[in-house]
Formats: sequence, C-alpha cells, structure tokens
Amino acid sequence: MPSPLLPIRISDLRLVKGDRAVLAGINLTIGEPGITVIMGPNGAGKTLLLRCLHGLIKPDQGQITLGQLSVTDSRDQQAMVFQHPVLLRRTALQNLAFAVPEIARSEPQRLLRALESVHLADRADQPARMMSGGEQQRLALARALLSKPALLLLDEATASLDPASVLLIESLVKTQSAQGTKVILVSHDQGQARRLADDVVFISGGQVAEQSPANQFFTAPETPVAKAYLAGEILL
Amino acid sequence: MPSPLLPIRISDLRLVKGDRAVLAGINLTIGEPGITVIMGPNGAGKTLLLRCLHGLIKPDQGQITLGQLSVTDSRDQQAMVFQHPVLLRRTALQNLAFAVPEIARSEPQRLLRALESVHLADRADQPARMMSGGEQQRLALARALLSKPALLLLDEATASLDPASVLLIESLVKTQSAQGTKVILVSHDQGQARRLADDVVFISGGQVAEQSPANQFFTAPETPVAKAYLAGEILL
Amino acid sequence: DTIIVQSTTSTQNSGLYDYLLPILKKDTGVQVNIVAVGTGQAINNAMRCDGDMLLVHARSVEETFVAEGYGEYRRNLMYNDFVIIGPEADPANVAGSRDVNEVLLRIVQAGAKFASRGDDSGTHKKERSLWQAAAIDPDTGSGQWYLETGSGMGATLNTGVSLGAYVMTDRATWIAFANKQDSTILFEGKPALFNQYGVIPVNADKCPNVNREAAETFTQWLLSETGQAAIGSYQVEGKQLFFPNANDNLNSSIELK
Amino acid sequence: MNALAEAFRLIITLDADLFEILWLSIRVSLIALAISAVISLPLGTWLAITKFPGRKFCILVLNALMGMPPVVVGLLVYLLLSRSGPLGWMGLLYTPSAMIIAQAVLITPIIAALSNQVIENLHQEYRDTFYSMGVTGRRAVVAYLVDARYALTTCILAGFGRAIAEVGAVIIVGGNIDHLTRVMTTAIALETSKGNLTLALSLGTVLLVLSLLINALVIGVREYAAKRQYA
Amino acid sequence: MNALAEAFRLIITLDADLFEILWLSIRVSLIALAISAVISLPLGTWLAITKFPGRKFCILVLNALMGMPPVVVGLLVYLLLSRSGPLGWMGLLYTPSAMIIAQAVLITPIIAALSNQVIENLHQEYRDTFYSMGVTGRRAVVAYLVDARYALTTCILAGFGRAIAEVGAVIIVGGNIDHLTRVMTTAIALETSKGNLTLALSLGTVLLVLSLLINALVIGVREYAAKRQYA
Ligand SMILES: Nc1ncnc2c1ncn2[C@@H]1O[C@H](COP(=O)(O)OP(=O)(O)OP(=O)(O)O)[C@@H](O)[C@H]1O
Ligand SMILES: Nc1ncnc2c1ncn2[C@@H]1O[C@H](COP(=O)(O)OP(=O)(O)OP(=O)(O)O)[C@@H](O)[C@H]1O
Ligand SMILES: [Mg+2]
Ligand SMILES: [Mg+2]
Ligand SMILES: O=S(=O)([O-])[O-]
Repeated sequence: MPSPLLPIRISDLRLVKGDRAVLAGINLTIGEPGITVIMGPNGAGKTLLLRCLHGLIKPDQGQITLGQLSVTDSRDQQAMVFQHPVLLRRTALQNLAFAVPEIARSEPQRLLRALESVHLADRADQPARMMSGGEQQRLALARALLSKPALLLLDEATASLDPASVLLIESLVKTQSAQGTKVILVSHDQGQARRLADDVVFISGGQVAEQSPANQFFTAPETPVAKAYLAGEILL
Repeated sequence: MPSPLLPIRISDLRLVKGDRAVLAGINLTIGEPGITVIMGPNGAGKTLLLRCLHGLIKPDQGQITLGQLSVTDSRDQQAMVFQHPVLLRRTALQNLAFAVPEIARSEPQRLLRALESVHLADRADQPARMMSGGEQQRLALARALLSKPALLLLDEATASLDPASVLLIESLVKTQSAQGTKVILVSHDQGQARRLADDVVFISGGQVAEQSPANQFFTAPETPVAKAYLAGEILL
Repeated sequence: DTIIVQSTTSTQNSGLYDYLLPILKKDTGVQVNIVAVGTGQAINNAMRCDGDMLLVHARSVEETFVAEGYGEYRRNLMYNDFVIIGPEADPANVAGSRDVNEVLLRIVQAGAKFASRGDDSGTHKKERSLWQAAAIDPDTGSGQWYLETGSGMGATLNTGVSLGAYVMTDRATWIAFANKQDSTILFEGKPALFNQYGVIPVNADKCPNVNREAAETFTQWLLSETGQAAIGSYQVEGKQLFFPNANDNLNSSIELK
Repeated sequence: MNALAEAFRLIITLDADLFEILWLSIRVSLIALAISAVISLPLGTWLAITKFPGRKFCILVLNALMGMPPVVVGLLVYLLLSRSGPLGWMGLLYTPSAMIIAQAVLITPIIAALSNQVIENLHQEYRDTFYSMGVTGRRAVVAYLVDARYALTTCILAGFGRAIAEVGAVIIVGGNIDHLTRVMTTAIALETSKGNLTLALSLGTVLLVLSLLINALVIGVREYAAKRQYA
Repeated sequence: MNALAEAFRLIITLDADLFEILWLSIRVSLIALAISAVISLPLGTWLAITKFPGRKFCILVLNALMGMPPVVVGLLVYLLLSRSGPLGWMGLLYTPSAMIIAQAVLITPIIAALSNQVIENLHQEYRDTFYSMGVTGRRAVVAYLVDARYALTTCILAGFGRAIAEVGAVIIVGGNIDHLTRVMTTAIALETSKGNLTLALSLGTVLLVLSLLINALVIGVREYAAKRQYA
C-alpha cells in the first residue's frame, strides 16, 4: 500500500525573509514511493522546504498538495524529525508516551519496543534532556516512527550519530519505507544518500537545481552545481 | 610556538550520574601539539570529557592539568564549540563582537574578516538564531577562532555542514593548529578524522579504550571495540 | 443572634466595643459584628441594607437617614467632646484663646499648619462649621498650611502629629491614640466642641433582611440603665471617654468637664 | 528595634487571638490562590499558545489589570455581594468567602499575565514539536503547565504575595470584623490608625515570617522535586 | 453602569483637580519604577547567574518579600522619614518623594524575584556558552538583561501595576493631602469612605484606562522592536 499522501506537488513556492528570497520559486513533484533525499549546500533552503511541507511555515506564495490533501489536512499523517530535536522535560519513556497517548494507554509495550529499536531500552527513565546528542536524536526518531506516518520528514536525522547508529537508523527508515511510508530525508552525508536514496532532489539558492533517480545523480549529475557540490567545491 | 597548555594530563577521571558511571576512570595524556580526534560510540562520554576539560563539569573524582595550569586557570586560553552551538539573540556580527569586545573595539575589521572566513560576510546583520543549522555552526566556529585560543575543543563541529563547508572548516582548523593551537576534536566522521587527526583517542563506555597515532588507528586498530566501531558494528 | 453594626471608627479605635460587647453578649445573647468605616461609607452601607444598625456622630445626616425611611428612629446614645491638639510648644499660642474662633484665627495668623480629616465625616463637618463660624476660608491654603488628609481620625492624627500640626479630634480617639509624640491637648471644654453620638436601627420595611429583633434588643440595651452605665464606666488611662445621655434629647446645654 | 522584639514575643507566645487572625489570613489567601490558579494558569497558557484575533489585546488587558487598585476590586465585589446587589441573597458580604472572592479577582490577572510570559518563552521552544505531534488545546495546555512547573512557582508565589499582603479589598468586603473577618493586614491597618505603630510593625513582621515560611515550603518542594528528577 | 458613564465624563472633561491627581500618580509610580528597576533588574539577574553560599536563601527572601504588606512598608518608611527618625532632617515625610521611596521599596523585591526567574531560564541556555567565552560579572548581567528584554517587560509591568495600584503605603507616608500628595488610589479610598461609591468606581476606571494606555505603550514598543529586529 503506497502512501496516501502521494503524489506531492509543490508549485512556485516562494518565501521572502527580509529582502532575500530564501525560497525562490520551488517547483517539484514527488510521485514515487520510497526514499527521496534532498541535498544542497548550507542555507540552500532544505529545512525551510521541509517546514513548508509540514505546515510549520506558510509560504508567501505557491501551492502544495499531498495526494488529495492540503498541508493542513495531511498533518496528522505526517511526522518530522527536526535538525535539532526538541525533547520535553521528561524521561525518555514519557517523551514517547506523550507523543502517542493512545498507544501509551492501549499497548504500552510498544513504547518499550520502540526504545529497544533505537537501543535506548536501558534509558527509559533517564530525563531526555540529559542524554547525549546522539541519544537524543535516536529518541526523536523513535518518537516519529511510533505514529506510523504516511509521510516521514527527516532533517539531518543522523548528523551526530556514530557509524553503527547511522546504519541502525537507516535500516529502520528502510523498513518503514518498505511498509508504505514515504520518506523525505535531508542529508549532507553522501554515503548515506547513496545507501538510501531512490531519487535525489538537489536544491541550491532556494530553487530546485536538479531532480534525478539516485544512481543517475551520483554517477552523472546533470547540473554543474550538483557536480561541484558532490566534489566538495560549492561555497556560497 | 607549541601550545602552553601541553601536556594535558587526565588521571582517573570519574563522573557518576544516577547509578551510572558515565566517566569510569579516564586516564589520558595528550603531549603532542597538532590535532587529536576523539572517537567513540554515542553515549561513550566524549562530550562529558570535553566539558570536564573545559571546566564546565566538576568531575566526582580525578585530576586534570594543562601544562602547568589547572582547568580553571587555563579557561581564558581555551575555546570550545558545542555540539549544539548557542548563539545570542543578536545579529551574526554582534555575536562575534560580544565574544571578543576588545577586538570589536580596536580592530572591528577583524570581525568582518572572521565572517568572511566562514563565508557569512553577507549575513553580518541577520539575527543569528534565524540562520540555517549549518550557518549557525559556522558562526560558532568563527566565534571560537577569533579569540586565538591555545586549546580549541570542537564537539562535532561539522556535523551539519555541507561537504564544501566541511573542507573549509577543516582547513581553518588546520591553519589554527599550525599556528600553535592544540585542537581536540570529537567526530563521528571517519573521513574527517583521517584527514585531520594526528592521533586518535577512542572512548567507549566512559573509558579510554585506545590511543594511537592516526595512521595506525585507521589501518590497524589495537582493540576489537575500535575495530568494530570503524566497521559500523558497535551497538551499545 | 447576630447583627452587623455600621459604625464610626472612633468608638472602635478607642476600644469601647471591646469593653461593651462581651457584657452585652452575657446580658442578651446577641452577637454584634462591628464594621467600622467612615461616616459616609457607614451610612451608604446601611442604605444598601448591609447592616442592621448605625452608630455614628453626624446628627444632621442621621436625621436625614431616618427621615428618608432608612432608619426606624434615632436616639441620642452618648456624647463626649472635640479637642484641639497640637505640639507642646504651641507655636500659634492657641492655649490661651477665649473661644474656638480665636484658636482658628491664631493658627492662621501664626502661619501654623492645620491637619483636617477632609473626608466629609461627622468630625470633618464639625470642623468645617467651626471655620465658617470664624469666617475663615481655609481652602485657599489647601496643600500649604491647611492639610486635608482625606483619611480617618487615626491616620489624620498620625499625619498631624508628625508634622507638628494642629488637629481637631474627638477626645476618645485622642486618649486612646498611642502615637502622640510631643503633641498634646491645647484647647478644650467649650460648648462649641460638643460631640453627640446617635444610634439608629435600620428600617426593616426598606431592608427585609435585617435582624430587626436583635437590632432592637441591642439598641434598647444601649439605651437602658445597664447599657448606659456600662458606657459610663469605660475608661482609658483612668479617664472616662464617653458620657451616656440617652435620656436627653435636647442636648443643648450639656455641661462639659 | 522594639518592633522586632515585640514580634518575637508575639510569635513565641502566639496567643489565641493572634493565631485566629493568622490562620484566617492563611486560609483566605491560600483558597483565593487555589481558585485563582485554576483559572489563571490555564488562561495564561492558552493565551500564550493559541492564535486568534484579539489575542494581543487580551494579553494587554491582563497586563493592565495587574494594576487594578485593590479598593476598586473591593468595591466591585462589595456591590455584587451587597444585600441590594445581584448576589446579595447569598449573604456572603462580611464573611471570609467575600474576602476570598475579592483576592481571587485581584490576583487572577497577575498570575495569568506572568504565567503567560513564562509559557510564551517555553512555547518558542516547543511550538514546532507540538505542532508536528498534533498536540493542541487542552493537552498542550496541560503539557506546558507541567513542563514549566518550576518557573510557574514564581508566578504563583507572586500571586500569593499579593493576596496575603492585600488590605484595600478585604477590608471593604470583609469589614475587618473582630473574630470573624479580621486578618493580619486589616489588623495592622487598625493598629496603625490607633497609633500603635510598634504593634502594627510587629504584626507585619509576624506576617512576613509566615510569608517566608510558606515560600520556603514551596521553594523547598520545588527544589526537592527538581533534584529528585534530575539526580 | 453609572460609574462607567461618570468615568467617561471625567475623562473627557478632565478638570484641573483630577489632572493634578492623575499626573502625580503617574509621576510617583514611574519614578519609583525607574529607581526600582535600576536596582532590582541587575539584582535579580545577578542572583540568577552567580553561585555563592546563601544565594538560594536570598532568592527565597525576595520571593517572600513579594508578600510584604504595603502598610508595613509604609510604616517602615514613615519611621525612617519621620522627624524623630534617622532621615527626619531631610523633611521628606508627606511629600511625593516619600511616596516614591515607599513604592520603590515595595516593588523592588517583586521585580527582582520575577526577573530572577526569567533570567534563570535564559541562564540554563546561555550558561555554558558564557562560561566558555569568559563572560562574567557586569558584562554577563548586562548581556542577560539585553537578551531577555522582551520577557522582562512583563516583570516591569507587574511592578508598575503594583506601584500604581498601591494605596496602603502611600497613604501612610504621603498622607493623602489634597493638592500635595493625593494620588488616584488615595482619592479612591477617600471617596469610598465618604460613601461616594460611584465616584470612587469611576476614578478607578480612569486609573485603569491610564494603566491600559501605559501598558499599551510599553507592549507596543516591545512588539515594534521585536518585529523590526526579526523582520
Ligand atoms: N527567519 C529567517 N529570517 C531570515 N533568514 C532566514 C530565516 N530562516 C531562514 N533563513 C535563511 O534562509 C536560508 C535557508 O535556510 P534553511 O534553514 O532552509 O537552510 P538549509 O538548506 O536547511 O541549510 P543547512 O544545511 O545549513 O541546514 C538560510 O540562508 C537562512 O539564513
Ligand atoms: N546529566 C546527566 N544525567 C544522566 N546521564 C547523563 C547526564 N549527562 C550525560 N549523561 C549520560 O552520559 C553518557 C555520556 O554522555 P556524552 O554526552 O558524553 O556522550 P557522547 O560520547 O558525547 O555521545 P554522542 O556521540 O551521542 O554525543 C550518555 O549516555 C548520557 O546519557
Ligand atoms: Mg537545515
Ligand atoms: Mg556528544
Ligand atoms: O468617626 S468618624 O465619623 O469621624 O469617621
């Protein structure tokens, strides 16, 4: 069962901050299930694009539809992990319970299993804000996955994870995607992008520079800007 | 001129949180100038170790000396970039000016040059907290470098940077190190570690598992735990 | 049986109620709750039926209150007198005055300060009538030498005493007042300074909620031999503060001590 | 000073009359605080996290109402509860209940405005996450109150301080009736008007000591809870 | 209600007497606020960020002092300024200066305790960074005050509200003397004791309108500045 929020259509998305167009007319259609990786230099607008998709920002101009739904109507079926996850001033387990109160009531064991899946089972009762950076990020991921969203937005979700945790999270994301969740993932990690991406969207200067299937993007990027980025050469 | 804070001697450093020894007796001597990279799984205690060195945490037990100095006395000569940098509610430029008020008074152009060096010159007047994740990290780095510290502690300072910015920062760090600053850098990025490290300290479970010169560590790690980590196999 | 009495402050501040009410309770079983406020507020509260009795000292207002049907009747209860207090040094030399007019005149001529209640209370009305009788308009000096405190007797005394000003006060409040500092009674004992207290049960026709029976019991007790004797026997520092006169309804020629 | 010695004497001998007055002060203020907190904390929180036209204006009004004179509150409650007022039939005037109502009215805007500010700060941090998790309405209000509980104690203590120190409103609606509605502040006012400044000051000192004890209790509980949680 | 109509009439006709009283209220409260803010904001901040033995106790005392009865403050200032008091020679009793002192004493603990809480929250965020940059003492205090300025306005407005609404202290040290020290709240108390409830209420309404205007001004400036900065 493919995600009900497909296709995702973004047309002429614009966002101006001060006198800069930080999103300068994004046109993008994501029709296929699987994992879409968004890449691009710092400040390209990746995070802002994800936030628009999730409904956290109202763009100044432009349209977004997800399947038949508007951003607002699809909110319940989306989950997002932020670049800097915010955890509540509670224990790890309480953080999960708060995110999915019905599950916490009906199947509390699922919360423990979710903690286990990110290898934090023995931290259930630790205050979440006292955890290490990587632990917090894993907890935030477990929280997002618990709601079994139709669309999962990940903003550099593995940025401060150790190599093993990265692989662990990647496999969780792949499993989730195989179960029908559409995943859109922002990453600067080319290795990760290669391992996960079904297709790649390359953003630069608030615009979509390129959208290609993954193997094509990494072997023969169409645009010079993407080519330079992959070689570590773009500087704003 | 080698850093006056060398050698750094850490003996039997212990820190207990709840009933867990999160630092379980760290013994470590860092005698050589250059760049020391600390690696280890999430939750190993890397951040806590850096915080002890910087004087942010008083350990429950153990000694730290830097050159002839105690942690407190060496504070002025240290700078640290945190895993999640905190910027003040001010513009980018004001953030730099606040960190080094004398320079801001006597040589204001140096602040602008520092912004340029991390490619943020055109963002001088943007409120720092409105910047993208990578931009904030670069600003925090510029801030730390401005004070020309004798010891620079970097906690996953390039975790959310794009490939070009990573290389840029690496070259800034190398330059700084060449000018005599001792750099201790925590990173999960093996590529980065290989590019930068003169030696590697591998931490696991709150203890030093291995300390080796870089090329030896990456080609023939002594301990099974380091070997497994590099292969992406350690899970806590 | 419980009633609420809207009362002037001087009777409370001087401790009279603390003395009378336990005796009353023993005699009649009536529990009296005193709400001591400014005269105007007391009358207003009583007009809104928030009291069963009124005990104040502003005769003309009291008579209007009864005439308009808010009170059943008014009876004289007791009297004492007003005195003029001021610093012992007596800069205006009022002590040797022949009458109140002269006191006020000397104060004005000496450029001394005078603290007035300025709150439309019974005491204040009395004071204003004295100025009028002396043909002086103090309002021209308001804020300079004529200080209208807009406060109760106690607060006005605190102010007056601290400023070394002259004040007209009822004798009971002054005797019981604890912050006299170097002020003292400088002028007293003239008929013009007479101070009559009255008692009025609130009219049950206007205020159906009043506890008419208990209010009547209290009123009659106050006016009875027992009550009057009790009032007369209350002393502070060996001095009698209130003089019962329930039987005198003319009170024109009371001898002042 | 004499007042301090006298205050000390009052506290150690603590006679029945003083105890009665003290106890009424505490009871009235704590009940008023409880009533007010139940209204003002959710209100302040809700205003911090809900967007609707006129929200800014509501917050402005709350802030301005922090400057509502106690005498005015007293008068309004008096007119409401007076025999000839709309709620006169309840017979609450000149009872402790009337004082509770007046104090609750007085401190509700204060706690609401202060907690609004505290929650607004936390909201900057939690907003996106709560939006993403679909946490809104009542659940969000409760979550904010729970997570900001330590900072909120200061707001609550500010409200308590205002309530226990209050005299203008309670004297109008309570009447300062001996053995019935006399509280510490009205007793202090009475002694002041009798010129018993030393006694007034020592009563004030006793009240401050009481205030200190209650604050110590609340802050102690907060510190204990915070420590236990993050041990 | 009559009081509202009367208030409206008072405002539009605004006679000289009312204007004098209003203006004195504003002047006294604003000056007291300014004096208090200069002391209490740095004090609250310093207590939030400096570790020393007894710090917790100081904060506790500040919190408890929020419950200091105005009458007691009034008495203390009265004793200080009275002719036989230590500062009697200055001749300040029953002048606006005395009222300013009393109000400043009264609201200083309030603003200090509230700002302490605000800064403590910000401190949790900034502490490590400031430590790392070696920002301490005066520089740290100033930086915290600047960065928390929006949240601090609420604390300041709470202090202003308490000052402008205050009657117990100013009536003791000011004396409510007509044309000299009569302010809105003491005028309201006077009209109440005269039984002129309608006039009292309408004066209260005028004061609230004033309070609303001042709050609107402050909050307006804050919003404008915030918007400009983060545009
Ligand atoms: N509120 C704001 N005001 C002004 N500029 C903003 C604001 N928010 C974002 N920006 C700017 O918009 C640009 C895009 O930001 P965004 O966070 O989307 O970048 P990004 O692609 O996610 O970068 P990174 O890889 O560093 O996370 C950045 O240059 C940022 O400075
Ligand atoms: N205040 C605290 N209370 C309880 N546990 C803590 C506290 N601070 C840190 N810890 C625990 O100590 C361990 C080490 O933390 P630290 O932040 O040093 O990890 P790290 O090596 O930096 O990991 P990462 O790579 O994820 O950043 C973690 O398991 C963390 O949960
Ligand atoms: Mg980003
Ligand atoms: Mg870390
Ligand atoms: O007691 S008075 O009537 O003078 O207030």
